[in-house]
Amino acid sequence: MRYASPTTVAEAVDLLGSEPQARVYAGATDLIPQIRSGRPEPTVMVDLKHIARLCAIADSETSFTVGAAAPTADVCAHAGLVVAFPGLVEASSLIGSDQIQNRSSWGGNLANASPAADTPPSLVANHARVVIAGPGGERTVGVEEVAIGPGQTSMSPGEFIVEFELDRPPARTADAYLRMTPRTEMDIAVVGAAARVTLDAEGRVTEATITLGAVAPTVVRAADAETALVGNEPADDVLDRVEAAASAVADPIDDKRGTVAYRRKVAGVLARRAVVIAAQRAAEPQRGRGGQQ
Amino acid sequence: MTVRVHLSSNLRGPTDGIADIKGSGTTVGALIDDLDHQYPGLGDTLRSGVSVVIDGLLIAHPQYHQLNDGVQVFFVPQSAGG
Amino acid sequence: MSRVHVTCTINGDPVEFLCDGGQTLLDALRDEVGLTGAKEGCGTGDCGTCSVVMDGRLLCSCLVLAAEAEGSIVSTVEGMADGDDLHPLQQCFLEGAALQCGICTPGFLIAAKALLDRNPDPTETEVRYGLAGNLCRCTGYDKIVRSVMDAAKKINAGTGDHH
Amino acid sequence: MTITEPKPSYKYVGTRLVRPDGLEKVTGRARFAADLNIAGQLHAVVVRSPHAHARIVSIDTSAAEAMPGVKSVITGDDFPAVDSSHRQYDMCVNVIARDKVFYEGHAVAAVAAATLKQAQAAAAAVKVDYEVLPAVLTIDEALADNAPVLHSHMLTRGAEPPAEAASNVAAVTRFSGGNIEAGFAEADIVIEREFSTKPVHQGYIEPHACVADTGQDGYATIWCSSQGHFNVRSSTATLLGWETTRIKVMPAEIGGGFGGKTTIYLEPLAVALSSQAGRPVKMVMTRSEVFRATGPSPSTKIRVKLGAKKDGTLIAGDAYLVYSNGAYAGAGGMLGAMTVFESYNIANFGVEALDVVMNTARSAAYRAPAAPLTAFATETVLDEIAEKLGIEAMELRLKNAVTEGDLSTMGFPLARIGFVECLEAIRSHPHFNAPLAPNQGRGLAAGYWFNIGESSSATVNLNEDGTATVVTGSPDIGGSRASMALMAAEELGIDPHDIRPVVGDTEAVGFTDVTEGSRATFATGMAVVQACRNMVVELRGRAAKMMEVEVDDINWVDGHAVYVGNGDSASGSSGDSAAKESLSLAAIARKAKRTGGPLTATGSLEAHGAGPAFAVHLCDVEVDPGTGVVRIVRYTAAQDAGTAIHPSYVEGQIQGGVAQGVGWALNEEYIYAPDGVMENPGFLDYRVPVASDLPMIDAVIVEVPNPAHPYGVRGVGEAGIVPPIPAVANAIHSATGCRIRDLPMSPVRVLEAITAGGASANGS
Repeated sequence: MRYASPTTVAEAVDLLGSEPQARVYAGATDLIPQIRSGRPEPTVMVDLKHIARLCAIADSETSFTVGAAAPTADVCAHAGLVVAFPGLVEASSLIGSDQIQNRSSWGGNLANASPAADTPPSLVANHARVVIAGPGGERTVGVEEVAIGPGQTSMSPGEFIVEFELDRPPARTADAYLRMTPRTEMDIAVVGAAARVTLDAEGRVTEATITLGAVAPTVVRAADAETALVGNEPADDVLDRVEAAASAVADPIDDKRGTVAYRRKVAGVLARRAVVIAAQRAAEPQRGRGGQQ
Repeated sequence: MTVRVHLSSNLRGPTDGIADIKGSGTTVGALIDDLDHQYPGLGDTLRSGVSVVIDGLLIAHPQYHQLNDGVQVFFVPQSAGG
Repeated sequence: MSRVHVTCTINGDPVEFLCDGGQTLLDALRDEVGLTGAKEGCGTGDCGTCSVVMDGRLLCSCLVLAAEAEGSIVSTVEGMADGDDLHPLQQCFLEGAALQCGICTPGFLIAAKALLDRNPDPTETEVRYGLAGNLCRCTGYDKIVRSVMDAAKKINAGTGDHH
Repeated sequence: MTITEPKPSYKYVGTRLVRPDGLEKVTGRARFAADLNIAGQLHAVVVRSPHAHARIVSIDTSAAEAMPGVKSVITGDDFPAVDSSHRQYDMCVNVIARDKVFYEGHAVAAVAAATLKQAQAAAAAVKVDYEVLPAVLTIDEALADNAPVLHSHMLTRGAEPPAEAASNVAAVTRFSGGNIEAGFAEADIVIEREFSTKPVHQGYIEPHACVADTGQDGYATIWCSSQGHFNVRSSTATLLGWETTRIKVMPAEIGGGFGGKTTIYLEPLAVALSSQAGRPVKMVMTRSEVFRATGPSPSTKIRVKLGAKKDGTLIAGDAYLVYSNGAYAGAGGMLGAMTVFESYNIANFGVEALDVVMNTARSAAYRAPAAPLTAFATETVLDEIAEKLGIEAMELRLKNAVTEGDLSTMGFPLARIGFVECLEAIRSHPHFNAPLAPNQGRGLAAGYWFNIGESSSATVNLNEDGTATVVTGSPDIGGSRASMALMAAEELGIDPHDIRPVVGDTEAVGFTDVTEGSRATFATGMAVVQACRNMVVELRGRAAKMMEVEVDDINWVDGHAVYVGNGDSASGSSGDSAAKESLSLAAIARKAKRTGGPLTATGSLEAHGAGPAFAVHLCDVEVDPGTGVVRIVRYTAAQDAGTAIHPSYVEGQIQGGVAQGVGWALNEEYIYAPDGVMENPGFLDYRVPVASDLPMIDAVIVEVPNPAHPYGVRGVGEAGIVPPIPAVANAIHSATGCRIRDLPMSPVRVLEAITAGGASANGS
């Protein structure tokens, strides 16, 4: 097996195109254990971490661009992201230990297509887009279009995620992410819930996105819960409907990490709590200017 | 010499459930031989996986342990640990 | 199969080694370089006993390819002490009985140093979350957490003056 | 620290010496088993069964043998046949399967090659033809009338009438006392509950590893980490059919054991491979292999029924225990029977315990084996009795606690024990009455463990500079070398820093049993004390020569031979006049050549009188009513150590036991797929507690000296894991009103119980 560390996107595209058994390599927190346990090795590991664009985090007046291989530790330390997307940053911070935080990335988290991944629900809730590079050039798609099933993505062979784009949230908007794990750390979400809400001056929700993780093959958007919320203040009766709607949309499986009944119930509980936190954040005075302090 | 013997309840098969018996011997091994004469089969029961408690001391491998007059010998199952 | 030649700096010393393309940094450190301080407890990044710092980042060396170390600066537990002069964390672990069997100790020391480098005065909760990637099965973490906090005090007070 | 009796004033015992092996461990230089590399070594891997239960029809190793780098391949046929009546039959056929495999992960062959990759590739090329058999995966399945029988030779031990047909019940143990029917008839309240638990793993961080080198002379050297290298030697010899003395075992540092390294898995394979290849062979398990193929704890089903009078007096107890020890017979049920009612005076009781087998990995000892599960049952039923009678949980326990002279379940009067003292230590702790926040609850539970003695040896060598080397045969799993140094320092009267405690190999020190049963500081400590006392006799003799006085006129005081006789007898002309009154140990050591030669003394004994240890724990939890997640928010643990030789490591043992017990209570379990394949053989889904899962653990050392030990030591290694499960369960009840009787008390289970309104799976 060879190890290659291209420094440009074009070089990486060429490398991946040249050998059918080439594998993209960033954090590789799953790939290396598989190789060591005796699974067939790729012929070449294409390390994307030496491509500056894939590790960069940049922001402008209107948007953020986050490299697909930027370590989540860097995401969590980025002051702009912390202010604009507190929930997405929370989700990023939950991927593994400090050790893993230095290797894990949004790109890896998304491309693995694990139903239990922590950042995709928040990325979807924040309407993130991804730039994908491949033999046919670059294309931009909604983040929700990437994972199509457990371990499966819509990307073609030779394609890889270059970066994420996120619009700066409007005024009085904030997100939150909660997950349930048996342990406090070093665990995989049994249920995850992200919420993003925009409030009007009276505290009514004008826009809401509620997404769930680990309760279906891919991230689920709780549209009925969003509908229940929009136009209302997040009062108890409204939240009851949000909770019920989120539970109803969950379509989980029984496995070693949880049961159908448990995941369904907790999906509602966490969605409700995430909405409450997001709304509290959205109501903070400094959010009046749309995520800029 | 004669000593008093107490059998823990799992060891009383050969004595038909009797707990407190008497036996003689200068060592625990000799005592067991004597008890086996009195209660056929008790010797086998007491020779493997059995400890004794004498004067409050747990003795795991008691065969040659000397017996003094007047002591009481408690036969108990052998414990283990981790 | 040709092997990969890697040149890097480990614990301040220039080091060259050959490795297989699929070999992990942990295996290279232990088998090619001869530094066995980093241990393998799981091979999947879940226990932290293989923790090292590479180019300023705390990592599980079982999840890093050795080839990635080319041109990098790597620190392992073997480089923590300055000659006979122990790092305050090492001293506090000894005095605070923060190790029982000791297999997790190198990983904890490396992770704790990375934590204190980033956050010199952590709360108990911050220490606990900061070290959550390191498993210890002997101590119940109590004495480890106390020793890390003691070391932070020592370093901040300047009494643990150290690189 | 609660000291209940006037304690002799010790100079070194009871101090917090920096452990002698610590420097090597904080600098990364300590050598654990996998850190050893021998020139010319091969790497070996084990071929393991993918099936939980199957007959091995054939094994074809020819393809593997032909692969690059492969130097030897072995199967069960390379070892002598072993009869099912052999004392170590189970161990032998567990290390390498013969005609059948009994669990997923069971070793069937092993391959040694020049590199690990080559060995892995060759292992994959070993062709095993299996006839898959129906697997028995639960206790209910094992006991079912039509259950597939694992072992055709297994007749239930202890059955009455004697068993005639083979079954999956290895043994039945019965204890009783008083009149159980009359007892329950007299009770004002009777509560009967059922409990179930899953296998859990000791979770030591160091996977099993060894290097073996068999020379052309037929002698083998093994470097490995274990809880007992003499046992590695004898077990390996048994498997190979060798004389024990053909094997030498060098103890590496051991990265945790907790009972799991009291038996062997790799060493005979490594020796056989090395023997065949004529090269040293290194074997290191992966974490997945550790989970799948080494011994977890038993799983259980337990039913406990207790009867009490209105005033809280326990009057009757009945217990039915089933312990599954995995693929082979084990002693879980019997140990459960010996512990279930041991902490309390219950005049009328009956216990029936079954040890059963099923198609999961052979269980090994895990810290106070069996006791945490019986405590789970007894202590939660007790809690319910207290609740229903309106008596404080603490008062109920104090009222019924065993004390010196009370009868053990096994019928003998208990020696001096510290149970009541532990209860009182908790009652007087500020934690006991501290306020609780919403969704929080507090649980109290007690635990008992016998502790054991067994054989230990120690050698003390005085060096010419006046320092001492103390060699013992006990692997040091948790700091015992520091304790050995402290006891030796106390005896010899020299500074513990001048004592180097080392663990000797099987040829360097006398036979020593496995470090288990909390026995190292107790029993090996006794051997060290004995050796030191023998040394002092010798030192007094040497001093008498140097002073030209009678040995009876010499006392050993604070590291010095002190002349205490009539001054006249010391007036010889050629004596060392400067040393007439006192000679230091160093001074005597310096002249050893002239006074009779090197100063060496040994102590070897079978330690009697291991004192039982009691622990009492108080745990606060906070339960998230929306998710069922339980967090431990405060924990206080009191334990009777007899005498704490090194308080830091006594606290460490207590704190470590608590952490393991909390993991067992909340999240740890083996999860099997329907075909018996373990679904969570890694630290991601086998959830041992991480640092952020736990609070500080306040360890309160209670000291009620054990009269049988020269310093009053009781073992402390195990009792600390006994109370946490019921303490957590009782705390969850206090927080939620729900009693959970099935482990683990995972969020799924807790939320189910909360949703059901306080009723757990088997009623409330």
